[in-house]
Amino acid sequence: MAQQEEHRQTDRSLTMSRAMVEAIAHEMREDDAVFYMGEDVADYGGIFDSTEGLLDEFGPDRIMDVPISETAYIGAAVGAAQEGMRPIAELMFVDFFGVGMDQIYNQMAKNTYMSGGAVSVPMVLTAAVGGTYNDAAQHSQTLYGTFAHLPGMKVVVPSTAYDAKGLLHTAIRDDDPVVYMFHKRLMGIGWLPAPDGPKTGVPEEAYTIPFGRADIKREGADVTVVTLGLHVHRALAAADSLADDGIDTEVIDLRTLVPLDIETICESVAKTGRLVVVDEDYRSYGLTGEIIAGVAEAELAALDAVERVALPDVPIPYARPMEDEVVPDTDDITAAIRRVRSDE
Amino acid sequence: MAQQEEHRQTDRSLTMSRAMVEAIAHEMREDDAVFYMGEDVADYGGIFDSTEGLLDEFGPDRIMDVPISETAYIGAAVGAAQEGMRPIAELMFVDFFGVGMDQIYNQMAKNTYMSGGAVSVPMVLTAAVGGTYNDAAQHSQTLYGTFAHLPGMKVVVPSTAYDAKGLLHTAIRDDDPVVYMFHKRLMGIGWLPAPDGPKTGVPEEAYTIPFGRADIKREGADVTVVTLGLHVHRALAAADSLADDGIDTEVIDLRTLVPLDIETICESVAKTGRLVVVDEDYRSYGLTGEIIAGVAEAELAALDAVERVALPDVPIPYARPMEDEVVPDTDDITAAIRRVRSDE
Amino acid sequence: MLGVTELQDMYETMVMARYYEERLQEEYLEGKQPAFDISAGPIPGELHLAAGHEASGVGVCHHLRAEDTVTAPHRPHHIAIAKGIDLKAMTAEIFGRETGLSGGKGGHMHLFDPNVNFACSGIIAEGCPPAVGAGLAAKKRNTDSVAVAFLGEGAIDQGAFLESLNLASVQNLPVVFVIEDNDWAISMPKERVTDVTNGVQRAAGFDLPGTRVDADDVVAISDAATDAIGRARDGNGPSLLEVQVHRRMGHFMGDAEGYRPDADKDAATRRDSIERLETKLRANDIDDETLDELRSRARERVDDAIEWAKEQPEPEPSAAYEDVFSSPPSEDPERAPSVADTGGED
Amino acid sequence: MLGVTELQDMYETMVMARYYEERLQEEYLEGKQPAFDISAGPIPGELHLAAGHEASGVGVCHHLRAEDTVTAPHRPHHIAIAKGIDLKAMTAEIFGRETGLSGGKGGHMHLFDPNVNFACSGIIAEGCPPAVGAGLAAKKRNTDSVAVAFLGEGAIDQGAFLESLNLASVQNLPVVFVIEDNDWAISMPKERVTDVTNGVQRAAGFDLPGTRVDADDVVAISDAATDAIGRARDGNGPSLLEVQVHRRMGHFMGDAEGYRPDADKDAATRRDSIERLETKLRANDIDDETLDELRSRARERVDDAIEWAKEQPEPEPSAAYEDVFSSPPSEDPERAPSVADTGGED
Ligand SMILES: Cc1ncc(C[n+]2csc(CCOP(=O)(O)OP(=O)(O)O)c2C)c(N)n1
Ligand SMILES: Cc1ncc(C[n+]2csc(CCOP(=O)(O)OP(=O)(O)O)c2C)c(N)n1
Ligand SMILES: [Mg+2]
Ligand SMILES: [Mg+2]
Repeated sequence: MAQQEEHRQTDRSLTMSRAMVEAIAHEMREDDAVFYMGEDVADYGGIFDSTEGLLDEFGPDRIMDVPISETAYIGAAVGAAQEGMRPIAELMFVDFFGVGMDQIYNQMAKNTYMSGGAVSVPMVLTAAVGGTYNDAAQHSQTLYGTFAHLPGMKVVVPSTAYDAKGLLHTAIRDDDPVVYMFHKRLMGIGWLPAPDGPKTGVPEEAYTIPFGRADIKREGADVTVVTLGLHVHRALAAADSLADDGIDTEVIDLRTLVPLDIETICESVAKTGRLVVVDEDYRSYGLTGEIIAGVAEAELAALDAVERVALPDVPIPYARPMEDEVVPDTDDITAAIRRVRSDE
Repeated sequence: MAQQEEHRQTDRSLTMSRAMVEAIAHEMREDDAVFYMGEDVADYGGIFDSTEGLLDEFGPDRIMDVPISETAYIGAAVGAAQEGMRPIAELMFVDFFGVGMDQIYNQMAKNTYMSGGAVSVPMVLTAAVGGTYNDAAQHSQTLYGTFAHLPGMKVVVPSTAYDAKGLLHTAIRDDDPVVYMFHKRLMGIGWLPAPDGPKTGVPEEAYTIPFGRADIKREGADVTVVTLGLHVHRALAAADSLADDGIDTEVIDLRTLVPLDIETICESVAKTGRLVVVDEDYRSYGLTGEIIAGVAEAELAALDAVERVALPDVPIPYARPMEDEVVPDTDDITAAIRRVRSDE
Repeated sequence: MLGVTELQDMYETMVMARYYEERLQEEYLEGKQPAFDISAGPIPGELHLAAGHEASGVGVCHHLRAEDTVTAPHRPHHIAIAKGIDLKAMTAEIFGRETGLSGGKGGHMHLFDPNVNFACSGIIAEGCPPAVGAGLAAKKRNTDSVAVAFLGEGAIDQGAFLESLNLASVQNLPVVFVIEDNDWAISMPKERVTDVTNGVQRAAGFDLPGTRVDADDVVAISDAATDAIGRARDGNGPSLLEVQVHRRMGHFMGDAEGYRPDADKDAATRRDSIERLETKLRANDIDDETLDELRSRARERVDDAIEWAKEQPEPEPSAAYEDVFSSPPSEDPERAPSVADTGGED
Repeated sequence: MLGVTELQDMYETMVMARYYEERLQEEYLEGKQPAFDISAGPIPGELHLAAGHEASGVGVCHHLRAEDTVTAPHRPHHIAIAKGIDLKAMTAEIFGRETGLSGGKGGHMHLFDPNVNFACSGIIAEGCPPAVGAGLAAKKRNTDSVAVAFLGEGAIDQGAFLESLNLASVQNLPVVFVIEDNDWAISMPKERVTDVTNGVQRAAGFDLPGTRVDADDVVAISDAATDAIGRARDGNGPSLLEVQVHRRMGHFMGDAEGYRPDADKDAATRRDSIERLETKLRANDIDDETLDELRSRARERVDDAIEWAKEQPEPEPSAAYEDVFSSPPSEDPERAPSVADTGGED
């Protein structure tokens, strides 16, 4: 809460990518053990501006370009982390997970447990996620559910510059492996214009945002919308448009999927009775199911209506009319909110 | 239905592995395009007896041992399938998915869609799944949710020899990529004794079981239990024990996760009002969430109580007391069934 | 040895491939004025153009038949064109239109033309294993088809490529791996990501013959490809071919190449395989008029394809739900639930 | 050159490693009588024993310090022992006991002893990248520690190994890759899965020095390891070492080895690195009494460890919920929901 106050008070606003770079730079200054590995992170500054400007300050040994060998360098991050370094390894697009998944899932995520806590793996795996710019089936996914399903990794998805910085400080300082998924459309990259929402006030000093605390981005009494990443902004737009019709929508930004703040969601549903879960990941066997099931377990009696708005179970198509069709937009959310209210 | 009748009438019973081998042999005799690739599938006959005896009949060109290069040989199966062959590629343990996931997910699953249907990928990826024999975190998972979440693959999980054979015939004949996950504990392998349930009557002739048809393994009026694989048998045992107490449990075996037969589940819940979902995969962001959410969407009013019984969100521990703790057993299911009835 | 007619064919295809990229660049960037917004303009998504790579696609694919399989990476157009892809349908696909090869579902990194057995995909080295699979299919069917996997020099450190070398080798499959070495993997020069001077040095460790063509010369590439493809066709197994090409444009459109020395950019432009071939053709007494004719024919095909593509309708939004499966699970309205017993013998 | 005291040390460790496997085999199989049921008996799960691999673990690890990192594959005991792992805690882990290295969570394929920087894991070649990471950490910290990744000859076709060779090479890291060639990958003889005669042939393609030791001879292995480890320690980069070992038992316990010719099994038993070293020791005037003493000390340690382990308590079932994270998400009872605004500038 206090942090959020501060954020309202600062008069400096940043794009999400600048906020992330600031967190990384701060942690690298404070701690020699922190370094960044990835493809095109040095001279290029990260395809999605994730390391822009860092090479100048920290040099190529700490802002390291690596071969296109995700298995090798992500696994190397695991090994370095186990030796007490604090690597940040970037997977350029989350869609590439399949070439490095064994290291991610069978080592990064499990070594702490398999060692009975004798070993820890303090690393961050960053990955760009999301569609909306016609990059088709191999470059547009979010895969939130895939990563959140597999135990051993904390999973973070910021939606604003303020959250992005605070959550990244927490992630780098965390002693466990953290998967930090940033949405390309939110970064504020020159060639990929961001909506207004993610550019927020950001304090210059370091601050952390605890994992497992959803953020109520908009309070409302009638309907609970649970979402994350880009869709926080689409949900807020839907909420705004419905306010004119007297529908008062609460928008909850999950911020972290593991740990999941199911309590905040349940409290909200206890109040509203109506739940809409909005996700850019595939519909089935993923995030929307988890949220609805979590609420059904804890608040079944309070739950009057439920809807999910998610990417249907199709790979992501290239052409605009089709991509627009499958990626949930504000109208889809608005319609779902109306539907859960339709029995009133 | 007719098939099931037949299965009741046959007087020959087989283990699940024999039933699978019979389906493979039949399809290989009928169609030259079918071949099997995997590690230790030739002389060894498959670590889990999945190809036992096939080398003798079909020789090493069709029962092919391959290097320990899952990416290369699973991707080769994709390429061969696109040329009209019908490969079956075996991933020895599903836990190894991470070394081949890019080929599985970005090619096998997506090429049909990305080509707008110009290309099809008629292959089967078989994989052994499941725990209960202390093989620890890297050799005991089911990962049902991981595979079912990603669109483009049909996902099959048999629980009996009868289903295993019929579903495998369907899988091999299907023009789409099918992930066929067989539970090690059900196979009837000499060194890994199976429970009685999976050994069923199996007709000698070929027969198919359509995908997307759950099977009600036990009819009941009071509680709906939805499950799959090994846990069908544990759920049936729980149902039997509760019958003495007058609790009449319906046990639904999903058989395929994609397509998912949500209708059969919803019809059952409309009758019972009480739902228990039992899964050997990790609890969060997976199968249990999907089933509960699917029912909540369609039958919220009918749903009086819901429980999930699944592997908690921990990697799978090695030592017996801990593995027994996390893998749901009959008592866990019994307790959950009682809990959903507790308000009566 | 190539006859002069073949050289003329190659010239025409190379000009076509080059002009194709130039025209796409124009269309792509025009739609992104004044500010570059990747989601604006007539061509959606990322665009990786292959200007400077022509000699590779043409020199190799010249020796292939329609039944031979080619897999290409994210920078595929020159290879697709050389393989004889349906140019109009490919262009419509790149423009995201309904009559595109994939009905607009795939886009420029996911071009599939089963008529000429061409496919490409966007993950580094991902096409190598399927090419091995195509080679396996050819061997199993006892045809003399071959498969060729193209990849960039940045892809030689990826498991999918390295494992494929071994699998093709141990199974003695008719596969040729072609490394297009343009010195760069996005912003990373090759010496930053590997210690070997050339990718072809990897071949011996997998018991494969390897050849490198150092000059961006379609005739030399064609000669080396004749050997490699011939070997594969004759049942003598896989090989690795590496060819020097040049990246005349940014990695993708919109790439300002801030990381790239001007001298390197200039050099890439100067070493022009098309001019080189032109000189050869002139030495073979091909006159200006003939060259002009070849060029205009090539350009005309490209202009026609682009014009045609731009007139094509966009797909219906609802088409997005089709083609997940070749045989979609049937929605059987009369379906009855299945009820079985389980357990023991019957 | 190794002094005779070192040879005696090595002998003792090799005897210990061999005897350890023999004793585990006994314990494991005894619990699985009369019918072999993998879930019965005092040792849970699969068990891959390394009898016949001793010269590799000992010859290499003899030159390592506690700070040096070792990653081992699914067949790890001989390496762990040679690296100086806590034998009792390792044994308790294998027996699935509370006082095991991982409190019973890991088991025989997942042994972690941070005191001697040892770890192993069950997926083929999976330990290679983390070893590269340990080398990277050493380089960044400017220590002279090295990292060694062990793998089987069946693992040389796996992307994780091949990519690691390149990454270690281009970063010039203090890493040694050790291939233990026992001719078999479960039931697959090496000529079935690769065309190269030996794994070490892969080295040149990654600009790495490679050495193969053809005889299962701990002295020769030790000499080769001295070079490789010394090179790494001196900042001269990674190398690849391949050593011939033998699989004296089945791939895992319960493997009837129906696929394996008797002659091959016999040969593996005859080529005994321990006897070979014994001969050397005798040639160095080590008498029977001393050898006996070394042997009994080794055996005693093993017997003690096994006896101790069997007395250890099993873990509580509830322990299964611990250690998913080093810093578990806190359950803060006073947590208030976070309420923020979003949007534009403030
Ligand atoms: C596995 C994977 N990692 C990273 C990328 C992102 N990426 C796309 S192209 C490229 C560089 C490829 O360089 P090269 O192979 O030399 O081909 P070029 O672009 O030079 O033609 C990278 C890193 C990817 N597509 N797949
Ligand atoms: C990626 C992967 N694929 C397959 C396996 C199954 N597997 C375990 S050990 C083994 C054979 C390993 O052979 P090798 O590397 O030679 O070691 P050895 O057992 O001979 O010591 C296989 C295939 C695995 N653990 N991981
Ligand atoms: Mg390149
Ligand atoms: Mg071996």
